[in-house]
Amino acid sequence: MADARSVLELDGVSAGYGETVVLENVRLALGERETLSIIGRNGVGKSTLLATIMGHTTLHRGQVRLRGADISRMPVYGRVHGGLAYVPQEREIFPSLSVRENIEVAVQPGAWTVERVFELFPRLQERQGNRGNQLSGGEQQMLAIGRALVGNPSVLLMDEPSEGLAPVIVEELARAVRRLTETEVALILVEQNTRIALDISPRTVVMDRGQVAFDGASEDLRRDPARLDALIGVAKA
Amino acid sequence: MSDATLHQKTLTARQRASDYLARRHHFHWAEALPWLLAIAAFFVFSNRMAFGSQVLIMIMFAVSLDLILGYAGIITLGHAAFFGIGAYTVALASLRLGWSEPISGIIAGGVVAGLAGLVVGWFMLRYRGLTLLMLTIAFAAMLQESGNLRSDITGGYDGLPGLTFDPLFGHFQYDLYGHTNYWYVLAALAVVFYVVRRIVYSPFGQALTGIRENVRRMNAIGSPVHWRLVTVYAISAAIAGIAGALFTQTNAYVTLTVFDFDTSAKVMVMLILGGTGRLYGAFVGATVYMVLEDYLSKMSPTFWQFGIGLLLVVAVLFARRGLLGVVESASAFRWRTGAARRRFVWKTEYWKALAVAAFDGGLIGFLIGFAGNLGRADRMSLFVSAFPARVVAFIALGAAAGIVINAVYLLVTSRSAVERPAS
Amino acid sequence: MPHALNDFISVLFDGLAYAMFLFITSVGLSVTMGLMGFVNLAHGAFAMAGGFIVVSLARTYGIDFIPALVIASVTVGLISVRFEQRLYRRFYKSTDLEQVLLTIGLAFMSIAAFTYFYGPIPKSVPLPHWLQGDVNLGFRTFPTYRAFLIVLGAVLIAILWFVFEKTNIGAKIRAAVDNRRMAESVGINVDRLFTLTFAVGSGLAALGGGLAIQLLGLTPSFALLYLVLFLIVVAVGGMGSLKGTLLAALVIGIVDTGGKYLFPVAGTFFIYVITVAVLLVKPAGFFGRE
Amino acid sequence: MRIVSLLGTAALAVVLGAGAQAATVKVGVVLPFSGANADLGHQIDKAFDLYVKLHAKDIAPNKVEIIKRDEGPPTGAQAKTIATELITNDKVKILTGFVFSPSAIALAPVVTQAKVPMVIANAGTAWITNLSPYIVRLSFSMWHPAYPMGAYAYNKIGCRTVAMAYTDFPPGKDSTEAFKTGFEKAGGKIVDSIPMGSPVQVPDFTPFLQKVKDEHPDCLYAFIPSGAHAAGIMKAYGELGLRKAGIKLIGPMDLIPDNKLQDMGDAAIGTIVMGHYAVDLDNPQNKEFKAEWHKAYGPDSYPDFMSAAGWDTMHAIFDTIKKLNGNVDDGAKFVDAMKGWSTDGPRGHVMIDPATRDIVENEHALEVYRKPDGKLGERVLETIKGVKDECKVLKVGRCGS
Repeated sequence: MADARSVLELDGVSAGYGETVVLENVRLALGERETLSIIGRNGVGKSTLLATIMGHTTLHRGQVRLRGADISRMPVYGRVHGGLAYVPQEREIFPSLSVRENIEVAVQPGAWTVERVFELFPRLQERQGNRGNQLSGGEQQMLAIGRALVGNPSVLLMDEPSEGLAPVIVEELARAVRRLTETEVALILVEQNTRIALDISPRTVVMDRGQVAFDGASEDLRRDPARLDALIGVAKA
Repeated sequence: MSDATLHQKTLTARQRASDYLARRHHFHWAEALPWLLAIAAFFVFSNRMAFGSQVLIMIMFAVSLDLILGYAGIITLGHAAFFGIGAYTVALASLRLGWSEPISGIIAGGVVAGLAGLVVGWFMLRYRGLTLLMLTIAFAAMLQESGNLRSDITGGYDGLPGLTFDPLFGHFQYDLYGHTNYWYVLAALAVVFYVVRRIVYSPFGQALTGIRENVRRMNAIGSPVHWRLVTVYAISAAIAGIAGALFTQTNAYVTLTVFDFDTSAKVMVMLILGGTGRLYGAFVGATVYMVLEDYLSKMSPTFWQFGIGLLLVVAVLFARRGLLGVVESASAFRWRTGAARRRFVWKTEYWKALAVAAFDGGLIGFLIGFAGNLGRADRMSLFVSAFPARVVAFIALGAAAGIVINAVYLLVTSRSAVERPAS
Repeated sequence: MPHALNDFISVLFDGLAYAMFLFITSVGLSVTMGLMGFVNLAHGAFAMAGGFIVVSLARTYGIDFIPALVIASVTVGLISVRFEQRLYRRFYKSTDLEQVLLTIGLAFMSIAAFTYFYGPIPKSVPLPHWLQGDVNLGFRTFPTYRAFLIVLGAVLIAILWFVFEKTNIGAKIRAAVDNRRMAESVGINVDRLFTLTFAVGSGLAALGGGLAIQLLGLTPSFALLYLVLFLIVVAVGGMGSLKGTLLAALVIGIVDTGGKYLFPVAGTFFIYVITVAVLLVKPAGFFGRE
Repeated sequence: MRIVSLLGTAALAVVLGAGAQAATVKVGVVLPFSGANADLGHQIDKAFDLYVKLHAKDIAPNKVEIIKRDEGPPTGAQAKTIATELITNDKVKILTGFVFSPSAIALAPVVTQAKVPMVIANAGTAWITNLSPYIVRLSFSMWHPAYPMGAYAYNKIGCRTVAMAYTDFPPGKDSTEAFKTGFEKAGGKIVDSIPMGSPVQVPDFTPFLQKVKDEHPDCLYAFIPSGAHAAGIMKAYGELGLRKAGIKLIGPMDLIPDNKLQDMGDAAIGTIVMGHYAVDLDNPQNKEFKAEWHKAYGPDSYPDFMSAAGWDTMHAIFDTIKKLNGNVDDGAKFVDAMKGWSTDGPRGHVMIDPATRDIVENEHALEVYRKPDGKLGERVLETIKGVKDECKVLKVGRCGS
């Protein structure tokens, strides 16, 4: 799948925190404008995968390539300038910045501007003067996405955007994310909510114990719930 | 999982842990080394035992700090408070109460300082980091200020002179050469050290290390974090108090300056220099620091601080875990094999690094030469006339020094890179 | 004028001037510790370097006090960049203890080096005429130099506040203080930001050192002598908070002055009482993050 | 040639030391060379060095070997350790220096036990000389200038009311106590006594002096350690315009050490202190001392009251070595030989009181003025001859024991 048109490639990546190895020999390629969901049980390394792409972990082996260029040793901010953007699991809004400032600090030249983010999330515009720490969970999530977008990335990494949010808000967010899939940006979505994940992206990756257990069409999984259950191990019992 | 099995499981875990501790508690032959050296020092430097006693006292003080800093992760810059409390306890007991028996004196010093540690610790140890650091500084400073306020009792900055203590065991007089004192302090240090060693390798000591590593988890598993910290703080305070008491007894004199920030800072620097959390780090750090300070201040009474500062900077650049850390990694060190040696190539990065080092060295040299002229000359003419030759010389010297230092640094760091498991 | 009111004005005025000195000198330390998590005990050495450069410029070259102050701050700011890039940067991820050892080592070295070049005698610097004497504000007179300190402090605070609160670079600094990892994840070059703020902080410290010549006197031991005072201001204000540092400087400055004026017997006791009181109630300082 | 000069200097010594070899006398010098008070140590050290350099020939064929050690902070502990080592390890026969009183106090029992004379070149707490029969002091006690200043301030300067401000440590308390005793005896009234913090840090003096300004006494008597504190208090005094407000600044000579005087500027003009030395003192010995000093240390370096005492200290040590012809092993004999020693030095006539082993010297009332060449100078208003340590005469507090 690693053809010349991939925007992001992971080549035999082993990574973790310090000496600990979480990811082992992960291979993954993401095409231009493609949307990809990553699902799997808790603690199998989904978030670590995103963190590794961003450069927050220790890379023990392998390469991360962005548009063919090796970025394995590039500092985090360099990767952002190169076209990555990150929406972390905990949102990590800057509490002492206003909503507008939260977005402004991330601006890189390109199509996405502060105003365009406000169009996507009108609610943020209403609260633009508020401090980051005065927002509700849903608003924080919108802000985190907006903050990532103004970096005008070619690849957007989203870590469990629906986590801990009310169903109504989740729906609203899912709509927004769907709108994003129609834009220029390629998207990697780590998602607990399998239904949303399979729904949003045509391609899905299932991870298990630090490795890629499945990489293929979402449709296949949707049609074969037994296989899906086997893959994500469903710890319902 | 039923309660019973859970209970059983914890029991076995506890059993295993205590077995492990017991094994670690066995004395390693190398542990006799510092004591043998201390005894040997007596015979080699028998004229210098006044200084020797002071080194031993600082070792004890540093050990007390290691207990809380190295094992419990409590950062304090006010440990002189307890040193001072111990020091004043024996001084005032001797002067005002006529209680001049030395051994009961240091016990009293330890008890009073320990009680103070208990009370103060109970208040302060809810806090961590910079907050705790400032609280400890403030406590020592407030003690000093109140001491000065009541200089009728404490003697203020002129101190309490003319303290006399009974002969040791009613028999050994204190000689001018400090021989009695040296044995006395060494024996006290051995006893204190034995106790500290027991504490560190006990389950209590392990719990402390757990707190240092992860407070939140220890809180979560229901460990009585606060009380444990207060307890160890009180023990540490008591030992610092004993060291202070010995300080007063060996000097037969004490002033309020024992509470100085400098005292606290110095002992902390000694400990970090030697290596925290490893018991003997205090021995190495205090000895190296004090001997070097003594040596340098003899060589240059005015500028010796430069050497000490350089030692600290170099130590932290090259010996990340303190001087004792160097010894430990040296004992585990295998010289590079031929293959590894071949892998060390002079990459362009190294040349670049050396060029930068030369630039920085030159810059520093220039600054020194330049500042030298500014500071020394009060007249322009001298500056102008001496400028070129002197400054150029300093630039060259600085650049050369920069290259040498950086080359050494590169060699050392690249070696450790080679040591890492090959990919 | 009633006696009590006069006392009050005296304390307020002198305290304010002292507070401004404390603020200017400590704010860099606060940002360094808050932003980089770096315990820079050599901060006082940068201040001292600034003071001595002012002395050299004013006495050897006859440059006026004010331009000398500016040159000294800029010079120290620039030199500090090299320190940060070459030495400090290696230790951002180290433990506090290693940072303490490194920076206290540097402070020791600076004390010996400055003693070598300048000698241990306290230095003074000629003030321009307009900074000497009193200003008459109608109801009473005030020493001009102190009034100058207050005005200068106010101007600097206004500038810093504007940069910190109203500009993009200020927002980026605050973002990096809040959450370094995330700041990098939105494309902020935190390393460069560190270098910049470190340089500004050291430059301000150098300015403080220059101003201190007239206030406290200047000897090579300055590098460590007032360190505890600066640390107190940082801790009471809250690391990395501009307004916290300001408030702490004001409280410490005025309380210390008032204490000395009204109850000289208690000496510097008041500073420590305030420190303990504030920290017991607000462990992270006035505006620090818990 | 050498024998001739020897004969000329001490005939008795030749007789006594007929069989004796030329001795090298080890002298331990303990002074603060580093730390906040390093400049005090250097002022004395320079005088020592100068004297040794110029007068080494006086004691030929004997020689002195100077061993310098850093006195460290005023804790007493470090000084005690290193001085003990000077005795036990380096085998010095004479200890000298000692800027800080705690150092001298801590060491007193040691020199008693070791029977080594300790010749104090500065430490000024009055009762120090009572602590050991081996202590001789060439400098001063706090009472030397402060007590006569009391009467002088009332009678000659016209101070009716005085506020006292002092650094809050024993010398400060000593000095104000002595001044108060003298001043109240003369009929004056002390309106306030303000402690100004510990000697550890130089504080911002403004609040203290603002308080004095608001109290409006005739005079302000200030005692501070003569290092950075002196520079600091003078700045605050000038800045607050106390002189304009009619409050005269008086004190012991620590207030205007000569090597910092030029930096003090206009604020210092009109200050009147009591002291045993000023650079401008007009006597032939001082002129020579000053000339040699400038020759050795440059025209911008000035000796001060500490240097003058240091010079006399080394002078006394040399004279005594000469007198004993290098046989200095017996400390008690050395001290005995020093008792009653007198000379005309830079300070004028000084003598060691055989009863107290403390100095007897002249005290001068000195006023700071601007000299015709634009520099600041001190002129002698009045000289009080042969002042003893009144603390011991009056048996005040610990001085009585």
